Amino acid sequence: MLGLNKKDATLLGVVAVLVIFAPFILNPFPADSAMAQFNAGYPDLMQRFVIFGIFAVGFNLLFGLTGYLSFGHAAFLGVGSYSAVWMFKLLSMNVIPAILLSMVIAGLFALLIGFISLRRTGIYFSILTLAFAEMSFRLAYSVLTPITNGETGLQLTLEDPRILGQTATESGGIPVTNLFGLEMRSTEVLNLGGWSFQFNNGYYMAGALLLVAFYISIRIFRSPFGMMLRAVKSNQQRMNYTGLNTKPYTLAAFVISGMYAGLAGGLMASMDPLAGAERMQWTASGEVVLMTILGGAGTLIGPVLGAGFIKYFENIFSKINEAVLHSWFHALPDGLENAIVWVFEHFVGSGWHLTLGLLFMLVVTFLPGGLVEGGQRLGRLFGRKKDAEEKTATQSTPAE
Amino acid sequence: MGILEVKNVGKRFGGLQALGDVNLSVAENSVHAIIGPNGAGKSTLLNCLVGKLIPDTGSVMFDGQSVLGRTPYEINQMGISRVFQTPEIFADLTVMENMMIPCFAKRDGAFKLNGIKSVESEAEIRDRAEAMMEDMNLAEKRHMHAASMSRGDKRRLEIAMCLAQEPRLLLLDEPTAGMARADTNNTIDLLKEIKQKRDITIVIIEHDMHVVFSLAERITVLAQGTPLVEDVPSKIKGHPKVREAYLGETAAA
Amino acid sequence: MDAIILQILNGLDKGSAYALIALGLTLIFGTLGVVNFAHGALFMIGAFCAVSLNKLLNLSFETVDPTRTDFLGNPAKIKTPYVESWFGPEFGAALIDWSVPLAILFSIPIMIAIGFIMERGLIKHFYRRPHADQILVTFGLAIVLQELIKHYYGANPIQTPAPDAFRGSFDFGAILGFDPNTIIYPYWRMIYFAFAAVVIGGVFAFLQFTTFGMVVRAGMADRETVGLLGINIDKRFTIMFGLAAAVAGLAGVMYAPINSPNYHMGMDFLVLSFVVVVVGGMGSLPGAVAAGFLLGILESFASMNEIKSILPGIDQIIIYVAAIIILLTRPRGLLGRKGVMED
Amino acid sequence: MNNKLTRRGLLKTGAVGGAGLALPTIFTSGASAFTNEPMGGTVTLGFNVPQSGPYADEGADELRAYQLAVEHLNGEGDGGMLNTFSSKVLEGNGILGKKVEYVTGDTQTKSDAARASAKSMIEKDGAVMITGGSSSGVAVAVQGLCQEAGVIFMAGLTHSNDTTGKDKKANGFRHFFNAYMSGAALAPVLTKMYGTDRKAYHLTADYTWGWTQEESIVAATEALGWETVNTVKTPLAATDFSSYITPILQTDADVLVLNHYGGNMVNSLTNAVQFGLRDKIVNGKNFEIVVPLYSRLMARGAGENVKGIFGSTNWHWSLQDEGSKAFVKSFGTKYGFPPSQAAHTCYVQTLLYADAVARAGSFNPCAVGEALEGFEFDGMGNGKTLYRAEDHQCFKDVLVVKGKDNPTSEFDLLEVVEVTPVEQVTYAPDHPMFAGGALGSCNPGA
Repeated sequence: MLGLNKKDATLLGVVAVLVIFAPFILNPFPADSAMAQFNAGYPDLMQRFVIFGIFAVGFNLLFGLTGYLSFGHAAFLGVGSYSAVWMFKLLSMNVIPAILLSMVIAGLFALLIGFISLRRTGIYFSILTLAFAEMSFRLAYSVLTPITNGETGLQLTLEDPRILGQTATESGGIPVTNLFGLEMRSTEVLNLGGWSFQFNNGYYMAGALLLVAFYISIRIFRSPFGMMLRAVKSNQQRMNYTGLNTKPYTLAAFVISGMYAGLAGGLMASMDPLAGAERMQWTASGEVVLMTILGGAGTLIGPVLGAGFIKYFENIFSKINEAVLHSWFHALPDGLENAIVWVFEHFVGSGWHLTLGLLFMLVVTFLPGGLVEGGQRLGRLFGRKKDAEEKTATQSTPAE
Repeated sequence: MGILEVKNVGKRFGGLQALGDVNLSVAENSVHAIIGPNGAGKSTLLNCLVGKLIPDTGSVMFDGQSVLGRTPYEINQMGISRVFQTPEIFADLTVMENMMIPCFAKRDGAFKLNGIKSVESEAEIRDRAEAMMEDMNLAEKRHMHAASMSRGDKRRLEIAMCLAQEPRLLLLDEPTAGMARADTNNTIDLLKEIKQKRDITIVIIEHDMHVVFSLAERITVLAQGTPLVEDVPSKIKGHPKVREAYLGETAAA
Repeated sequence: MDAIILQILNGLDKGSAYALIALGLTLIFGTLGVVNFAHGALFMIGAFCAVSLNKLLNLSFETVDPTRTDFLGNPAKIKTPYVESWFGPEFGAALIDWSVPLAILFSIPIMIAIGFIMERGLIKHFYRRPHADQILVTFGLAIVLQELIKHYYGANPIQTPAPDAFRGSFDFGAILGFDPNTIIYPYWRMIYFAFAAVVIGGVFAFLQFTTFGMVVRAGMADRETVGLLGINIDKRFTIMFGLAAAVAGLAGVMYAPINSPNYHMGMDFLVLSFVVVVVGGMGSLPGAVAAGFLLGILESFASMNEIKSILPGIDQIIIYVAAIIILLTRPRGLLGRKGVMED
Repeated sequence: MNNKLTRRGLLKTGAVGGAGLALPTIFTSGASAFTNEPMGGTVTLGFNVPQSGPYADEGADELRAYQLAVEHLNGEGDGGMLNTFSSKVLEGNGILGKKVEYVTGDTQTKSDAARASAKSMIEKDGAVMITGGSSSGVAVAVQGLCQEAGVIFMAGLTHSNDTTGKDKKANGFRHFFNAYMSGAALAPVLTKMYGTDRKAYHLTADYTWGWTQEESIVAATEALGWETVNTVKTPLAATDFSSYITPILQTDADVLVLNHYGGNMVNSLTNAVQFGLRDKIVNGKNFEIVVPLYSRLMARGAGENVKGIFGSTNWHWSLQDEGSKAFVKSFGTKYGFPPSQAAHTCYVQTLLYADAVARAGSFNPCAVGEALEGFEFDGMGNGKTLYRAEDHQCFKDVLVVKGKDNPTSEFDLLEVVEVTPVEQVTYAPDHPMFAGGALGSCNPGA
C-alpha cells in the first residue's frame, strides 16, 4: 500500500487512526469527573502534539539517521513561524502560502547553517548549530525587533496591509487564519453523555500534515537515501572509499529536517498567529532533542511519542494545583489528605519540571531504546509466541 | 604504460621525510606487492594513492588521469577501491545493506537524492548484491548485522563491497594483519580466486612474506621512503639489498 | 588605556568562572567520555553551599519585643542567631560575615560526596551508552537538582555577601602607576581571579606531578591501554569525577558574592561552558582554560560602547561568533585532540 | 461552524438539553452568546502565572493573592478589600450568585507557553477570564489571545507602555502602572533630591520593556533639566554586568539609571555597588543610582545594596489607607508575610472583574468591558482610581520609594518617599509613547 511494506503500512495506519480519533482517545474521562484534569483532548494541546510530532519526526531524519546531533533546530522552527506570520500580515490569512513560505525560508536557512556547520562532525557540529541558533534567538529578541517584534513576539495588528484580504473584519477584529475559508480555530463539539469531544479544524489540518510528514519520513527511512544516511552514521570513512560524497547526503538530510521544522513553525503560526523569539532559544532546541531521544532516536514512531510525552507533562501536570489535589483526596481523613496532598504538590503544578526530570532519568536508565522500547517490551509481555520471528525481523530492519 | 604510474612522489611530515622519491609503475591486470620494514612509508604511499594525503612532490596517474587533488570518493569513482588493515564496513547495517551501498555507488555516482523509492523495490541493485554475496559465500549471512560477524567474514565482506563496485584497481592494506594462519590461507585463496575470475589490478601492501610470495607477480621493496628494488618474486627473494633492509627478517620467508 | 585595562580585568574575571566550570567539564569529558549536562547544576549547588552555610549560621531563636510591632500590628519577634548567643555577639557576627570563605571548607567534602554519588549511582551506568543517552540522563538530573534547590530556596536570587572587609573596591590603577581613581576594582573580584588561578594551578599540578595524575592523564589519552596495564582506572575516574564536582562547586561558592545565586544559574552557565569546552578543544584541559579566558575577555570588549556603536548587538552574540570563527578555522578548537567526540 | 473556541459551558448546555439521556446530542454550535458562558452554578477564572523560571516566586505570590480573592468573593475569610471597595455590589456569594472556581497554569515567562496555558484554560476548563503574568511580553501575548478568543484579560504585573499603548486590546485591562508613570512620578523627586543639573547614564535591558522605560525616564528627567550622557543596552541573558559598569567610570555621569527588572536588576545593582559607584564623587556631587521599577521580592536578592536607592512601585504593603491595611491584614494572616505589589495588583484585578460583572449583570466580555471602561473607584489601596475607557489603563497615585536604611524585618526593605498624585502621572491617550495601536472592538467570542 502506498509503496510501503506491510509493517510500515500498518504503522502508518495506526498513526492515522490515532490522529483521526485523538479527540476521543485523549478524552477518556467525563468532563465533570475528577479525572478530567488528565484529559488532553482540547484543540490547543492536540495541535501541539501533532506539530511537535512533525518537528521531532523531522529532527529524527537528521539525528536518528545520520547521527548528527543538531543543537539549533529550534531556529528553523522560529524562522518558519516568523515567515508565516509575515505572510499573514502582508499577503493573506490563508494558511497555504504561509506554510509554503515557512518551509522555503526554513529550508534556505538550514542550507546556509548546514553548509557551514557540516564542515565539522560530532560535538563540534553540535556547538556550531547551537551557536547559530542562539545568535538567531538573541538578535531576534533585541536588535532585530523591527522584524521580529522582540520580546512580545510578532503578531497581527489591526493595521496590517494584507494584499489579498481585509485589514480588519467588519466587527473591527483581526481576521482569522483559514484554509480557503475554513477557519483554523473553529471547533465542533460533540456531547455524548458526560463526555465532550472537540473537533477542531486546525487540528485536523495539522494532523493531516503530520500523516503526510510521517509518510514521507517512512519513505525516506526505507529509501536508498535513508540507507546512505545510516551508512554515514555507521562509517564515514567507508562511505568515502566507496565513492560516495557524504557532504551532500548530510546536507540534504539537514535541509529536509530543517524544512520539517519550518513546517512545524508555520503550522504553529497558523493555529495561533504569533511568533515569539523564545521558540529559537537553546532550551527549545534541547526540547526536540529530548523528545527524540526519549521516544527513541532512529525509530519511526519514537519521536512522535516523545513529543506527546513532554507536551503532555508541560500542559497537564503544570495545571494541577493544590485545590485540585484536595478535591481528589477529600474523601480521605483530613490528616492523611493533607499529607498526601503535601507529597503530590511537589510533583505537580509548579513542580512539574521535577516530575519531568525524574521521568527522563527513569526512562533512559531502564529503557535504553526510549519509549519505543517500553512499548516493545509491553508488546512482548502480552504478545503471543511470535517472539522468535519478530526478533529476526527487527534485526533485519534496525531502523524500525 | 601501466594502469598506475607513480612518479617522483615525496611527502614530508614536519621534519620527517616519509616518502623520498618514489617511482612505481603497476601493469594492468597484475598483482603488485609493496613490501618493506615498519616505517618504510608503505601506508603513506597508499594514502597518497587514494587521496587521503596529498604528496608534496611528484604525480600519481591512474589510467592516464592524475588523482592528485581529488578527494577519496572521486578517486574511488575513477575505479580505485581500498581494503583497510582493520575491516572498514558499515557495522550498524546488515550484510545485505553493506553490499547494496557499493552497488548504488556504482550505479548512481557519488550522490543521488533518491528518497522516495524504497530499497526493496530496487531489484537490479538487490540482484547484484545477491550475486556478489553468493560469489563470496556471504549469502547465508545476509540478514546479520555486520558488527556481529567474525573477523574473517568482515574481511570477506569488505573485499566483496570493494569488488561490487567493479574497480579496475584494488588496493589492499595488509589484508591478513593479525590473522591466524588458517584465515590467512583462506584470504590468499580468496584473492587468487578473485584474480582468476576478473580482470582486475591488485596492489597489496603486506608484511607477511608468505602472502606476498603466494600472490604477487611483481614486488616493490620500500625502505625509508624510497624504493630499493622492483622485480619479480623469484628475484626479490635472494636480493642482497632486501636482505640488508630486513636484517634477516626475510630469512623466514 | 585604563578603559581597556578595566575590560581586561572584567574579562579575566568572567573568564575565571568560565574556565573553572569548563575545566571540570573537560575532566569529565576527557576521562570518562561523558557529556555531563548536570555540570552547571554542580556549579549552582556550590553557590548554594555558600547560601546554606550563611543560612545555617543565621539560624536564630526568636524573642518577643513588646515595644515594637510587626506588619500586622502584633508584637514583633526579634531574631538572634544562635552563633551570636553561643560565641558572643562579636565573634558570632564575624562568623556570619565570613560565611562565604568558610563555605569553601564546608563545600569541598559536600561536592566531592555529591560527585561520588552521581558517578557511582548514575553516571557509571552510562559509560558505554551513546552520548545522546548521557545527555538525556544528565539533563534530567540537572532539572531534578535545580528543582530541589528551588523548592527549598525559592526562585529569587539570594544575597550572599562577601566578608565586610572585601566588600568595597580598591584603586588597582595606583599600583600600576596610573592616576588615582582611574582603575578601581572590587576586592572580591580580584580575589575570585586569584582563587581561580590557584585552583586551576592546583588541578594542573595534581595531574602533572602525582602518580595518580599521571595515570589519569594516560587514561585520558588511551583508556584501553591503561586498562590493559592492570590499573584500575575506573576507581581513579570516580575520584576525578569528585574532583571535577569540587572544582565546579568551588567556582560556585566564590561566585555567590559576585552575583546573588538563584536556582537556574546553573542552566545559564551550562550552554556557555559547553561552548567554552568545545572552543578549547575536546579533551584538552589547557584548551578549556584558555578558551574560558579568551571568551571572557572578548565578551568584555564587545560590551564597550565604542564597539557596540559600530556593531549593535555584538555583545549579545560575540561568544557565538567567536566560537564559529574558531571552530571553522581550527577544526578541533584551540587545542583539541583528534578523534575525541568527533563522531 | 460559527462557534469559535469551545467551552465546558457548552457541555453543560448539552447535558441539560439531553437531560441525562444517553442519546447523543448533535454537534452543538452557537448555543451561547459568548465564549465560555457560565451555565451551571459556578464560574471559572484562569490564573496564569509564572511557576517556573526566574519569576516563579513572584508568580507564587500572585497565586496566593488570587486564592485570597476567590475566598473573599465566595464569602469566606474576612472579606479583605471588599469591605473598603467603593463599589458595593459584590455580596460575598460568588459572582452573580455563581461560586467562583479557578484553574491555574504556568506561563514559564515565555509568550508561547503562556498562550498555551491560557488556551488550555479557555478550551478545556471553560475559563471566562484570564489574569496574571509577570512580564510585559507575556501580558501582550496573552492579551492578544484573549482578544481573539473572546474572554476578558486582566493583566497582572506588566509595566511596559505597550500593554496599553500600541498593543492595547479591547478585551484587555491593566491595573498596574507603566513606565511613563514611573518617569513622571520619579523625575520630580529625583530632581528635588539630587538637583536639576545631573548627568545620567542608562543601562537598559535590551528588549521592549527596557526600551519603553528608558524612553520614559529619559524624557521625564530631561524635561526637568537632566542631561543623558549615554544609554547602553545590555543583553537579557547577561548575568555579570561588570563590563557595562566600568565604562561609566570613564564618563562624567553622576547618576546611573538601571532599567532592569528581576534578576537583571539584582545583578546590575549588586555589580554597580561592588564597583564602588556609590562612593564616587563626580562633578562635586555624590554619584547616585536609580532603579525606576522596584520589586520588593527581587530587591531582597540585592540585600544591603538597595539602601537609599530611589525607584517607583505600584503599591507597597506599608501604605496606611484602609484598603491597603485590610488587604495586608487578610493576606498576612493567611500566609504569614506581607503581600508584594504583584499580589496586590492581581487581587485587585480579580475584584474589579467580579465587580464589573456584577454591575453589568452579565459575564459577556463586552458588557464587562463596558462596565470597566471609565469606572471610577476607591478603597483599593491607591486612592481614587480611574479605568480609562480610551486605553483600558488604570490611573491612580504612584509611589516613589527608597531602599530603607534601617529595615526592621526582612520585608521592610522599602520606604514610601512620596505618593505622587494621579494628576501628575496622567497623560493623553494619544501621547506619542503610547501611539500606534487601537483597542479595536470588544470580542465576545461566539
